[in-house]
Amino acid sequence: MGEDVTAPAADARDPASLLPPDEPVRLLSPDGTFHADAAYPVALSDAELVAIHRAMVITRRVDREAINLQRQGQLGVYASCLGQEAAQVASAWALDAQDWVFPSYRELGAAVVREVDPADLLHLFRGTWLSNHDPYEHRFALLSIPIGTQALHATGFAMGARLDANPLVTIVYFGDGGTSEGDPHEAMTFAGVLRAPVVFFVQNNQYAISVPLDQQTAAPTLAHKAVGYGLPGYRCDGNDPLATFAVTRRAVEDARAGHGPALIEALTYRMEAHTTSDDPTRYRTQEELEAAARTDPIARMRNHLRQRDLLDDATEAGFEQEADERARAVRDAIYDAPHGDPLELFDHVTLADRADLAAQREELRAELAARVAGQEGDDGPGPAPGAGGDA
Amino acid sequence: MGEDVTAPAADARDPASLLPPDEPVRLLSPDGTFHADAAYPVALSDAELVAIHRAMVITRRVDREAINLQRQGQLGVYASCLGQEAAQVASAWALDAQDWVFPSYRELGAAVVREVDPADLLHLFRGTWLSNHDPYEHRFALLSIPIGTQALHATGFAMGARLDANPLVTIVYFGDGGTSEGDPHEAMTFAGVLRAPVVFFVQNNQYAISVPLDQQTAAPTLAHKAVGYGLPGYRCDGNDPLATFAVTRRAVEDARAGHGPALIEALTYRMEAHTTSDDPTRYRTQEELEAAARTDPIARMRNHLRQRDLLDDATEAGFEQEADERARAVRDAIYDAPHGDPLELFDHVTLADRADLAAQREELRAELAARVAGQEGDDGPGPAPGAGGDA
Amino acid sequence: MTVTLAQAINRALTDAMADDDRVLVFGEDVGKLGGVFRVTDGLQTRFGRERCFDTPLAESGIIGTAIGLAMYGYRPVPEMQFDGFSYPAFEQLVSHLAKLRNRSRGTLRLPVTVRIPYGGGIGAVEHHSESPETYWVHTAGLTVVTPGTPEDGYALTREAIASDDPVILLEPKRRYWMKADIELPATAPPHTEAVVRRPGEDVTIVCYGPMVRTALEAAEAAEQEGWSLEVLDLRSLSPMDTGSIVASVQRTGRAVVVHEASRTLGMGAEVAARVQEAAFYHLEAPVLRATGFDTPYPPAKLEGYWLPDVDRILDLVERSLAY
Amino acid sequence: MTVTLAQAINRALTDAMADDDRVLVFGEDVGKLGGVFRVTDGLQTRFGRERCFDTPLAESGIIGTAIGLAMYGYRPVPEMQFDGFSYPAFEQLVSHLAKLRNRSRGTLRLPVTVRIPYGGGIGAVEHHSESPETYWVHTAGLTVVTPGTPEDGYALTREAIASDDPVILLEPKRRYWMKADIELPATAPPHTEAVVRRPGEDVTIVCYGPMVRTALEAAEAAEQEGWSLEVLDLRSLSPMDTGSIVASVQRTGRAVVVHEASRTLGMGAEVAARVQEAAFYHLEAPVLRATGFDTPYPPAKLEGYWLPDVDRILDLVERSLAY
Ligand SMILES: Cc1ncc(C[n+]2csc(CCOP(=O)(O)OP(=O)(O)O)c2C)c(N)n1
Ligand SMILES: Cc1ncc(C[n+]2csc(CCOP(=O)(O)OP(=O)(O)O)c2C)c(N)n1
Ligand SMILES: [Mg+2]
Ligand SMILES: [Mg+2]
Repeated sequence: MGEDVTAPAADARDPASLLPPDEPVRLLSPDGTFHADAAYPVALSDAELVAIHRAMVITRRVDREAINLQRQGQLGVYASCLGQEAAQVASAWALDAQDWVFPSYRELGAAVVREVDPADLLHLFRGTWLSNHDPYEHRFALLSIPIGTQALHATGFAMGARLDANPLVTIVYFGDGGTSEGDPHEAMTFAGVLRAPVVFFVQNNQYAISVPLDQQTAAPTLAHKAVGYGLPGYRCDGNDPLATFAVTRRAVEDARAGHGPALIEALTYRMEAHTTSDDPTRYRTQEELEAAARTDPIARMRNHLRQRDLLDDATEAGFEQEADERARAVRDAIYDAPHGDPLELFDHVTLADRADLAAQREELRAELAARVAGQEGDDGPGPAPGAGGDA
Repeated sequence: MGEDVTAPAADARDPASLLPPDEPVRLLSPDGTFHADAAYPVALSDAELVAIHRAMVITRRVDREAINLQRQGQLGVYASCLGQEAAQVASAWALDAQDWVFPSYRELGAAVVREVDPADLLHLFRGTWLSNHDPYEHRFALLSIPIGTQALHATGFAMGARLDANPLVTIVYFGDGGTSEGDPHEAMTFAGVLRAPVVFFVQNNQYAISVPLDQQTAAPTLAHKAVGYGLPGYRCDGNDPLATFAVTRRAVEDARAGHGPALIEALTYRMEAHTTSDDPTRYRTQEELEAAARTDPIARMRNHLRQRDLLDDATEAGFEQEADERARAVRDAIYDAPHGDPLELFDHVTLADRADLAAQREELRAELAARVAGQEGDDGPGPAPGAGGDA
Repeated sequence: MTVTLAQAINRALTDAMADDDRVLVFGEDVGKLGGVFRVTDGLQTRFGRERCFDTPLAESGIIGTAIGLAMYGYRPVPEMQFDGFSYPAFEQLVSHLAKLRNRSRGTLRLPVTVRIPYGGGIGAVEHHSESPETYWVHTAGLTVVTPGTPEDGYALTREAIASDDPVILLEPKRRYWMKADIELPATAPPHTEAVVRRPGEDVTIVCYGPMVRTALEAAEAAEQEGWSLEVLDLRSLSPMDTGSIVASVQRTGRAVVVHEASRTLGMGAEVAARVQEAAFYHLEAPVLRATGFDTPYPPAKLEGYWLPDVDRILDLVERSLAY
Repeated sequence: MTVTLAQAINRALTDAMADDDRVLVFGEDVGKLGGVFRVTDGLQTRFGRERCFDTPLAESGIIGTAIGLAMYGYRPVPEMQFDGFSYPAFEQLVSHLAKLRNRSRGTLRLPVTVRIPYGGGIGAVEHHSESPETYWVHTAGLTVVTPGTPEDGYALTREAIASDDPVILLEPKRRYWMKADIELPATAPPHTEAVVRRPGEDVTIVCYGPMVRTALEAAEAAEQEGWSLEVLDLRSLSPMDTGSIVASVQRTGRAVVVHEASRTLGMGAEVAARVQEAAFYHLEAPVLRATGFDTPYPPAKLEGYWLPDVDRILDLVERSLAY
């Protein structure tokens, strides 16, 4: 406390350094031409550039497969990342192996980078189980559906790493809509004060379901929110993989070096419906969609690699083929995948055995036994009874 | 939506205009000398200046009386506003009669301006009833204990006024600690988008109970949070009644004119314990307290009025006497004030009569009757049985 | 005419807005999109963006501003997009919406109708199939109603909006497409009265919301076993029409309560507690509970094993009759 | 030695932190101030600001970061300063803390102990006297315990922190200054076992937390009326030791449940439902409930009329015996 607490005191932190630049960082123009920016070096080898492209191609193909699977009744619902491949793949690429990703429900691209089997994620959308991958194996937390809540988990995890003097960084993904919820606000407050090494990565895809950005916030940009927490706010063209990588890398390295958390707003566009249940024709126009399509991140990266002679027809064909194979593997894993043992519902509620749950498990076991008895001659577990909108 | 949504587009709102000035607005130096600022005119007559002083003197006296009453066991607890009189009185003075105040639990000064009987507020702290004034009569909402929650009520109320084309403004008071909660964040988000005529008035009294500001946020200043909602952020010396008035008046008039909400950070200092239950010696030093005392708002205003010959000894003595009388009236209203009819507990739960509550009311009536029968000879309702930390 | 539950609620909102221009509908995606279930379809077109509007994505913000709007004099009808997304608004619902009338000694009236699509059975992902009624019913100051038929969808919605008390309107989302041949505007008894949907002699089935239809199916199936079930639709969970439950049980001597919510401290617990208090000597068997289990809501492919269905109800009826 | 409940919990926290440096204590004012009830007094001095720290004022933030810290490998012991201020954290508690283990098929362990001072009787202002146990007990995945004695204050706190499951530790704040002559570290049966605090023949009094002492006083007073009450302290509300309750009621034939929380869907409802299910033929009277009313918590001067006390318990004992 100073001598005169209400006096015009010199501020400890310089707010100017926290504000985002007037223009989002963009290193690749839509035709793929590279414009260097000394503040945002792109520390990527040629091989890595190509590998980022490959991951984006795979992401898009698997994403399309998921939509197909949903249309065929194999998934209950699916949230596509079409158009957001650069924002996700290039940001996740900026992490080191020990770093952790805290996704929302739309981060297929980040999952591909972390080598999480997409089929495991799709089990959630199919409803086979609530999740199906080991977060510790891939340092990729469970998909999080309640908007913005995972920002606090990423912050707590980063607080733990800092306490433990473990040089790991967490990145948390949420959307433009998510910035309105209380949890990301509290997360950035905690992270700022406790200097947790966490990067808040907002994919501003212009919509929260049907609600466009200008009905979500009156802020000049989402990155301007950072100053309110003492965080640097970055803004990048999220359909530019190089800009996204460079900006994220800078934030990740700063966090790892102990300089604290950061907020990144990546400008992108959700090309698909919010989820397969959504009807976007109710709230956006064909023209808008066509305009957005011209900013496509994969075309841009392809142009760039072609300009630099890093991508030839054979490699491209190879990626397409690999993507098809990955899609097929996902399809094989998901298609008609049977549900598991209903009795497992009682196995993970708590670690401790509970007599009350054991008794209820026994009730269900008896119901199942009665059912089997009633269905003699049937083979295999039938469809779950009573499910579906049976009205 | 623009043609190229991820392109470096010109921002609609100029963030520079939203950021607080480097130094808080201060018009009176601690010795009372006035320094004009063209951006913040002080539209107050001499009589009003004196009246503001009077309200501050009354506030301080009644505040001390409340502390005394608590010490004498007449109140369960009390949250003093000592040192914050200018922040509260001068900001409330900037409102018009039709405007609404949404207080936290510490706004005695604002209540005095709105002519709410302080004794009515103290009934809450005594525990006679949960509130005891009519918010519509004084346009002063109920005291709000859950931190920051009232920011949403003020915002919704202002949304209503705007919908109704009613030129009223709401002001909501919360503390530095309150800025960390989700609700004020959501309130500023809503207010920004819906252009609700609400002024968010943060009394930064440096502490949230024992937690100092630098453990509450890493923001350069609390006023910097405004830009994240597209609101102008103001900062003033909250112990300077003229600066506080001028800044608040500007925000209130802008809101009334349809220019939208604003956030004001008033720098002040909580001279007393957090509440009478608190022991501040555990977390702050005598030196700090003494330094803060030198910024006292009432001394400053007195010096100013004396310099301008607006306050003579007789007027001052008159204010002291009036303040004593007000304090005595509060004491008379509170001291040994009996609790009301316990059966009233069932009267306001819902407007509709409910059979279940009627039955429970009857249970309590029977209990009370049995008690009276058991206490024959006693006169009047005895102390509530079973209350108190009876361990 | 043939009306679905969703259409009936939509019509009730439309009529309420037409009758009283203080009625406002808002929430996430309720405006231009017409709600993710289209329950608010057409309201923005008809009544304008001032009276039916999309909010930022923040549930505490939605309920908190609804309270402020109500204090101003409006009659807000905010929506929580799904049951599981009412939880961020918990503090505003429980500490303010439920209590402000009492806190102000009756001065503040909060005619707020909180619409919450709830319950399972639609094959949804997690957090979209919750049955949160216990949280609201245990909270003093809230009125909690849930329609089990399209008529009630209309009538309870109108009644809730007309009420000067805050009402939680739980809409059984898996029944949105349930049809009835009715005329709108529909009338119905006040929410305070439970309704016998099917009279019977042997066992009283106490149910509400999505389980009304399931209970009726069970009653149908029971007939083949020679059991006569009385199906009582509570309609209002708070207040609960204890009198009607007790009257029925006094005749049948037996009761099975059916709900999707987890068993422990689900509505079945309260029904059982009240029935044994009020009809102790009439009971020929304990009040039994056909409910969801005390586990988190399961993944979609397993929800059919978790949710109470005709078989589970009949099992418990049989157990009850065996006493 | 003479130990208060607050001291016993403080000692348990101290010992747990000394034994395992992954145990972290944090919340509002728990550090330098030592907590508004001084339950965390001395922890920051002894273990440093890294292991016992003050957070910004945001309860969802406290629980949400506790979850992240637990995923990392710590054993967080976050505090909610008062019962009524756990509500802003509701979503993190219910949608994540309670469910993440299940959601991850057992991969994620969340050894988080959420300390919540709860209940009334201390003459506090609104929101500081809530009994929120129903909200947590109805939520699958949470373990909910509450000590009624200083021994249990120590033992249940240690057990909660040692558990790899999330535990809600409800601390009956009006009993913080209750004394016992015990040695620390104290031992006690595991939380899964209810404990008979006083054996009796005529009526079983089921109680927990702040009401254990009140129930014992009632049993004392009942003796003068010639009634022998058995006082059963549940200790854990989820899971609940139904077996011990049923065993006692099978002997006495009668039960009265006592809690501060509002009656409707309070713990008494679940106890009643289970007892009549499991001991139907043993019951000689309905299970009765001595509870707070279904109104918001009253102002301090009226709380004595609202809270269950010896008289209310004895009234219900008398009613029970009259069957
Ligand atoms: C707490 C909460 N409220 C509401 C929802 C329903 N919901 C799912 S996605 C969504 C919009 C999210 O928008 P945004 O944050 O921009 O992310 P995007 O879907 O665009 O990736 C909403 C409202 C939810 N999942 N969680
Ligand atoms: C939601 C909530 N959490 C915690 C509390 C307990 N509490 C009461 S006042 C306070 C500190 C508030 O600090 P600040 O916002 O700076 O306001 P001040 O008391 O300094 O005026 C706390 C933590 C509360 N009342 N509400
Ligand atoms: Mg979005
Ligand atoms: Mg403060």
